[in-house]
Amino acid sequence: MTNELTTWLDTLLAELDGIEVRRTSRRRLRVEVASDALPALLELLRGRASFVHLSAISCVDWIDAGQFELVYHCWSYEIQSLVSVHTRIPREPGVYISVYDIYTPAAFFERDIHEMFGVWFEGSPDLSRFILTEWDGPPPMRKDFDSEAWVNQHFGWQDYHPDWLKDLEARGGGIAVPPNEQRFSRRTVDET
Amino acid sequence: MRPENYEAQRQPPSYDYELNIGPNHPGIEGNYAFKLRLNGDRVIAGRADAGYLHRGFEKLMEGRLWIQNLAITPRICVPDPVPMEVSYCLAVEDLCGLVVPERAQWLRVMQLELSRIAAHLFIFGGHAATTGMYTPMFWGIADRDLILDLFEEMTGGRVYHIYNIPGGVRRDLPDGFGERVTNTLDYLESRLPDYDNLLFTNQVFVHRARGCGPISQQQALEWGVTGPNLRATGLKFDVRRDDPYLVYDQLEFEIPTEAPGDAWARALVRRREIKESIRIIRQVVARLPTLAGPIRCPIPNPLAWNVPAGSTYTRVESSKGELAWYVVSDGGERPYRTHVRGPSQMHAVQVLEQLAIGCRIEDVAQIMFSLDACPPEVDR
Amino acid sequence: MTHIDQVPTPGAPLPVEIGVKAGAARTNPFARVFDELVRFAQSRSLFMLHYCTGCGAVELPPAMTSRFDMERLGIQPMVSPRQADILLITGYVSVKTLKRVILTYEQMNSPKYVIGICSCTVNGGMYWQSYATAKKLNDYMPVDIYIAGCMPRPEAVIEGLRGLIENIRTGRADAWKDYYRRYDYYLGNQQRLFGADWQTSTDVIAEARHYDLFGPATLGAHTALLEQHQRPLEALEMRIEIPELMRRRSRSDQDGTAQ
Amino acid sequence: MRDIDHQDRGGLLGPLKNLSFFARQPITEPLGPRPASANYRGFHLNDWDLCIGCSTCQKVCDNAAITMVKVPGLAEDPAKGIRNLRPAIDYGRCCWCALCVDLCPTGSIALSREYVHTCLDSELDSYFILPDARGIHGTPYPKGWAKSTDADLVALERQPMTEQAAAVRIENFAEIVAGYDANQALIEASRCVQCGMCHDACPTHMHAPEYIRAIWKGDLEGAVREIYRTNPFAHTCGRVCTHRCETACSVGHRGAPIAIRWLKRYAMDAVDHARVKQIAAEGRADFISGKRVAIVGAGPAGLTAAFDLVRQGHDVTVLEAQAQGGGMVRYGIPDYRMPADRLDRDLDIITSLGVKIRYNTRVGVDLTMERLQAEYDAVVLGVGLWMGRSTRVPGADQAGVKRAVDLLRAVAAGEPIEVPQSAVIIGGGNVAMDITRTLARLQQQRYGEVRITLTALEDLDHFLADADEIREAREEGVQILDARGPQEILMREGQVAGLRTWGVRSIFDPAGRFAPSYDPADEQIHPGDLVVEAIGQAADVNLLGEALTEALQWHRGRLQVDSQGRTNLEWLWAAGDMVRGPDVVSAVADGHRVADSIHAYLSVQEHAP
Amino acid sequence: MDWLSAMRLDALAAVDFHWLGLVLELMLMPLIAFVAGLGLVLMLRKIAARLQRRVGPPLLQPLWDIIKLHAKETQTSHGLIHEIGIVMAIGGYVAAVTLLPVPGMNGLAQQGGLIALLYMTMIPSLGLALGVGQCANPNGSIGISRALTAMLAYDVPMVIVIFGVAFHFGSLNLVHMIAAQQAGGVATWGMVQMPLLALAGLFALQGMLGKQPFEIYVAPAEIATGPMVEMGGKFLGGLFVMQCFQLYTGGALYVTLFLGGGEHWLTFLFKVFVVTAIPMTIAMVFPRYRTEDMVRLFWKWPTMIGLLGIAFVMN
Repeated sequence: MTNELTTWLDTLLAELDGIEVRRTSRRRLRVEVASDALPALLELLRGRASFVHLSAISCVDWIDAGQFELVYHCWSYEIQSLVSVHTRIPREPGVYISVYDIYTPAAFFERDIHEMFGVWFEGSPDLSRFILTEWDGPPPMRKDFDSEAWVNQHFGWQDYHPDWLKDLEARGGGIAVPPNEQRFSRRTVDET
Repeated sequence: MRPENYEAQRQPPSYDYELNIGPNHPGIEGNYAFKLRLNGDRVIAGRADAGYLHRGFEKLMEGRLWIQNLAITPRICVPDPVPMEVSYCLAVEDLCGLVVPERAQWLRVMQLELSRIAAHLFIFGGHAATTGMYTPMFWGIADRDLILDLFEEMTGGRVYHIYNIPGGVRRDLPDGFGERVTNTLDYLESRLPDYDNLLFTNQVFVHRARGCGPISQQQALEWGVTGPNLRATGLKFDVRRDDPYLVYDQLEFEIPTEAPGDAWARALVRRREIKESIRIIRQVVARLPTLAGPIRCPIPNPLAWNVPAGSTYTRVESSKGELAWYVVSDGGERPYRTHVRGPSQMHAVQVLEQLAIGCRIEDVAQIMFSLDACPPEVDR
Repeated sequence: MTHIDQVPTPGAPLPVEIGVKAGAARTNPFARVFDELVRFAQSRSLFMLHYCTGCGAVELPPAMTSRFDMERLGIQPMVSPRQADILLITGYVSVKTLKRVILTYEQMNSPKYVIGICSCTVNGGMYWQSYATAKKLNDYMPVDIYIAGCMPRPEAVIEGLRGLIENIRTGRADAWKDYYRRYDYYLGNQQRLFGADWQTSTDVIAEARHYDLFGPATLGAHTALLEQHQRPLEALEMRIEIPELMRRRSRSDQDGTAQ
Repeated sequence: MRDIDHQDRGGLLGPLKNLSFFARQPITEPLGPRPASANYRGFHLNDWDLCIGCSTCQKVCDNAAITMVKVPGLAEDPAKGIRNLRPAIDYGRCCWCALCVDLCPTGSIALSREYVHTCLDSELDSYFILPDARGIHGTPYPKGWAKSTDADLVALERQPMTEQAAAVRIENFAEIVAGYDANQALIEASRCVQCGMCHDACPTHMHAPEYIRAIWKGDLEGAVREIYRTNPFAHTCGRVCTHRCETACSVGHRGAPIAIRWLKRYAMDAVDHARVKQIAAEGRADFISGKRVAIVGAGPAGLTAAFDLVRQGHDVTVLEAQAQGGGMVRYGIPDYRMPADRLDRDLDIITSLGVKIRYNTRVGVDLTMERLQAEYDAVVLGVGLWMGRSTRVPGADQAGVKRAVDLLRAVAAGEPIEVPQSAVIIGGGNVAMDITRTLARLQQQRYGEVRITLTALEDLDHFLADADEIREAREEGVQILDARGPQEILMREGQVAGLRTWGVRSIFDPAGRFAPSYDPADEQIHPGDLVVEAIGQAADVNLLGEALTEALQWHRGRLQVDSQGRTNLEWLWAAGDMVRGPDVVSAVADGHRVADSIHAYLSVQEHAP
Repeated sequence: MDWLSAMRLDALAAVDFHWLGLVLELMLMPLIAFVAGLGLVLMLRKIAARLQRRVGPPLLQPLWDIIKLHAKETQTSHGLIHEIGIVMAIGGYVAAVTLLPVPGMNGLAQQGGLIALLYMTMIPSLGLALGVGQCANPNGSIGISRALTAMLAYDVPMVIVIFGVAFHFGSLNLVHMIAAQQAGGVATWGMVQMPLLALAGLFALQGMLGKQPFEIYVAPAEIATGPMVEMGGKFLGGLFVMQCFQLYTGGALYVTLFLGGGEHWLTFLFKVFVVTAIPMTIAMVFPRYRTEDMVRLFWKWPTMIGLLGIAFVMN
């Protein structure tokens, strides 16, 4: 059944430009497609290949390339296969077409991506604030938003000074390496 | 900036009015809000309002090492944390090409199914409580606690186990654990008739639940409904069987379905899933002694672990539905991007909004609980 | 949140002044016995607000239900802030939640107690890098007791509550007075996070005057800012876009009937 | 459990069956905490005796909850890799994931089964704890989650190094170890937990964590850059360093330490030589100071000082008595450990920066110290230890008794030597091993068999030589006899015929002085055509001349210098083995120290009116 | 008999005594009702605890709750009507309990009668409606509208039951009813004489006490405990006191109508506790109906049973 799918997708190549299909495992198919051909492809997937379930839309901010990658994960209950359709759109101005008229669940994901990445989806039913209703900073999931800097600007930290520490300080000891100096939980400067 | 304040409100005269359910409301599952426009008792429109539990997980994970993220993943869905852990580990294993030892896979299955039972017991109680019956909640949570005891022994933590690690699990079972699991399962099975008496054959409860928040199969597919809610509409689909992971293809279990897709059908599906999970765990307990060997494949030092560049989409079946991680690596020591797709992102928002329309105010809470919507999955 | 520059940085917490009128010992022996009785009743009857602010809330149902039965200690959940005595902050509070928490706290009737559970309420916990969560709970409201853990087990929660009960009985749990006496400090921190025009529906200053809880630090630069931005209470704006929802509904109905 | 159909209406009597619960006991647990499970992740415990303050827990903590606190009074020993730092944990951050436990190199951190801690707002300091073995409240609780082999995330196994087999390597002088390939190096580098114990232990404080990290990231040039921050003898130290870093390595407390030396070797070999030259030249001063420095001896110490001084813009001339540079590295270490071409690369890099080396120039013979003093602004003595010590047992002055250094130098210089059919070596240090194995190779090449006996005063557990050396020597067919004290060189027909030894009772007297006592009953004869003494070396200070020798201060036969390597004469410094004893990396460190001191001196001179 | 007639001679003294007794009754009966009510609340919570397999609250828990609530140092009032509403709520029940004949104290009951009592039991709901309306909390408003709907629903069977009972005894005076029932032992109890009416009365009692399946107006999961949502401090304390009286009133009324009242305090309280235990237990094993279901149910089964009962009674 899955072989049929690939051959069927191969025939799609004739119809749509810029499609690249790669099977990554038995039930996973990766499709790269130009951004203008994506709605048509999804229409075909849903309408003619029984991919009725839009599992998710993921957005990746490739800041160095100046692009957003949108990934549409579609599942077919009949073929039992997941097609991940990858497409890239320019980071500026970050506008794309909604697929809400093809997949209803897209409304949530598009709203979420709009909120977190600032991508505008033309034709999405509702792109109003949802999770970050009381946030007026930049879209936080963008790579150029520095969460930690924001936190340090807005919050203070506990200033512990327990007795044992006072005692150690009296004896010439005390804090030697604060946690921020050596940690692996943030991209360090040398990597960027 | 001014938050809601009913005290000062003077609504214009109208038969319609608006009502906030949540975030501080016992009829809402977790810290979540659902705004209703009502005419009398009837809901004209409902609007989900999330973000009270937003922590920016996906952002946080981009800043932490692959292994450091283990501690954070289970927090995404509190009542059923294990599928989060496992699916994240599956994603990392997929990217790295790690082969998980078989024993670890079976241990994971045991943990997943125990967690499923715990989550279902939890939601039973919640569902019953929304209809005004608190006894099942007290029972369910107390019985769930026995599973947490097992977790505590197995993983060292009651709720957040952090038991999985890419490549396997972190601890082998303590001695005699299989026997204790069997004892607990026996006890739970002996309790199920009590639940039937109290809840599932309770005429008033059946009356309340039947016909409440119905979803047709067509609608379910349209709205992206998954998990027990989808099975309650008659579609026999389970990621465990149809997109198998771990060793689910070696296990025998039924996939319970009900056709009508209402709250009652959803409750019944969960009820039977408990039974199936018990069956699966019994198979695992029987199988584990025959599986010697390591519980983790060798993995690099966590402080120096680059995951090969690529992306993967791993799905598991959580107690609430289809749970998936989209993980992208740029070849670095931290994920470039993680995206979690929780089943509740559909259930608690679109589906709930749709089902609320036209229902009675009495049923809103029941619909939400019967969908087993988990707000932290929405907020992340 | 854009107005941080306008908000003066709150100063260091002032020491709570001792010997304030309301807390002074009464000389009448009957009154003393009465006070003892009241304190005892207060310690033995605690209504806990049913508000799950964070993930620690998942250990509360076990603590409340049959296995660990909080009701043994006279603690039971209550659904409305008006009825509640205890505000349990179960873990992280997102900024959005924190606003509701503060509103809730101000709506509760004194004496009221705040319990900070989990790491997140103390120093940010594991979400310390997150832009979305508040880090130190005691910046925004006085906290009576903390329970360590991530998350604390039900037994630990119950131990913490027993500690609180003991503190109430001995008259040590009066952090709520601090909110009135140092309102300026707490308001300042709130303004720093929510913006200079932050205000709540409760007139804390008037309450402080009315209940004789006015302290030297009740008023300050931040309350001045509050008055400056004071505007009349306005009706809630909910913005439920019914046409859109109805459109979606009708669409799905069509699909349903088409089948 | 019977099935329930969706159409079942249920009943009203079923629920009433639960009235039977009136007769059943509650399941409520008694008030008070239950004991937690054996694996429980409760509050932290830290065994301070095991903890070495490596701060790995701090690095793996995802919540930045761990602060390293200096605790005065605790043991601190960089050479053993122990710091007096201990982790303090912020329970306002901790999430009890126990990654700190799993990655702790020593296994000192564990989590207890204690889980109750509450406090008032005013006592919030109690959330910041310094865990020790007693737990957070001082009440004893058993360990919960602790180090286990299942969960251990520290990679304890070292990447195996490919070596020539004993039968093969005995036939040649090619380097024994093959070096890591890229994959091995990557894996080995990934084991590092970046604690920096190696940095502290290294005499020259090499930035090992940084270059290991760079190797792991595939940034080999970055690794070379990090190496050249502190060590111009990179090829040399990548091969024959005494790797004190590995002794201190925190991973080595329970497993095999990171192969820091081999990683350095890998990085140096993997980067193109021309590129290394460019990297080494980075940061070189773009001006000429006009100061001249003379360095006597082109060994590691002298050339390191030369390297530093040249980079700082000074004019440096090195005077070397031998035909080639490298000092003891070239003439003391056999090729199978330190191939000459790699040493040539090191020298090439140093000379490429502008260091002038005048070979075959023996100070004291070809020119005098006084002249150097007159011509240069500063002079460094780095003449090394070239005079082998003698056991002074009867017969030790015979022609058939040789000093190891002399033999090694002769072999390295390519001078023909007479290969004995059988030989006895006295000494248990690395030099003894070198000469032993060199002779073994020569014997194998000449006679096809190895007949060498090595005797040493120390027992095997206290040998000064590396364990690897002993093992490899044995594999190559050398007989190693420990705890033997040489008594007499046996002669037959005017030729050396062997060595007579007694068993050693003890080496030091109760006061700790060197005073070996022997057991005459335990006498052995070791036949051999050649006896080689390898019991230590001394510096040849004849070059100084009498006047200078008089002017200088001496301490127990060694030239006395201050902490900067400066003698009591302001223009004269001394560095290297003659000051520190034989060790390449110490010599390098010494070279840096001296260079710094000289640079400071010259700068002051310049600014003086 | 002699001394009785002798006492009648001194009419003035008798009147004085009678008045004093009434005043004493007026003060004592609410107190007793309150104490018994505390016990009933405790029983309610203990029954819940037992069925939920846990220990439950300590003995004096209801008292501590009430003291604590009244000792709140800040109180949020929503205006005069709000306060009056609470006073009405408690006052209605206080008045009602004084009209209930209890062993040894039936002077006021003699004067009042069943209709007055029923009237008094309506007042709390109306008072609450007033007070809650003032709070302007939609949850409270929904709750109180539900409470009034519920009252409409359960009042139909209740009125039928009361009508039937009154018809049976031929009197609206509760003292007479008790006397009639106690005349022939258990056989003359209302429950035995009019089993159908007693059954319908049990339904009505369940509704009147607002217990599941008829708990629509509290409904925490739907409307956040409805009328109580804005009540805190002494207002909630007032409601807690009201609950004590409510439980006692419901139980005592049922005991009076169907279980022959109390021969003496021991049996009386025993009967009250047993009777109130029934709705409390049922409440723990059933969920709540929707409003319309509840109305439908009340107007159907208890009403029909009641009517049937009346038919039997009238025969």
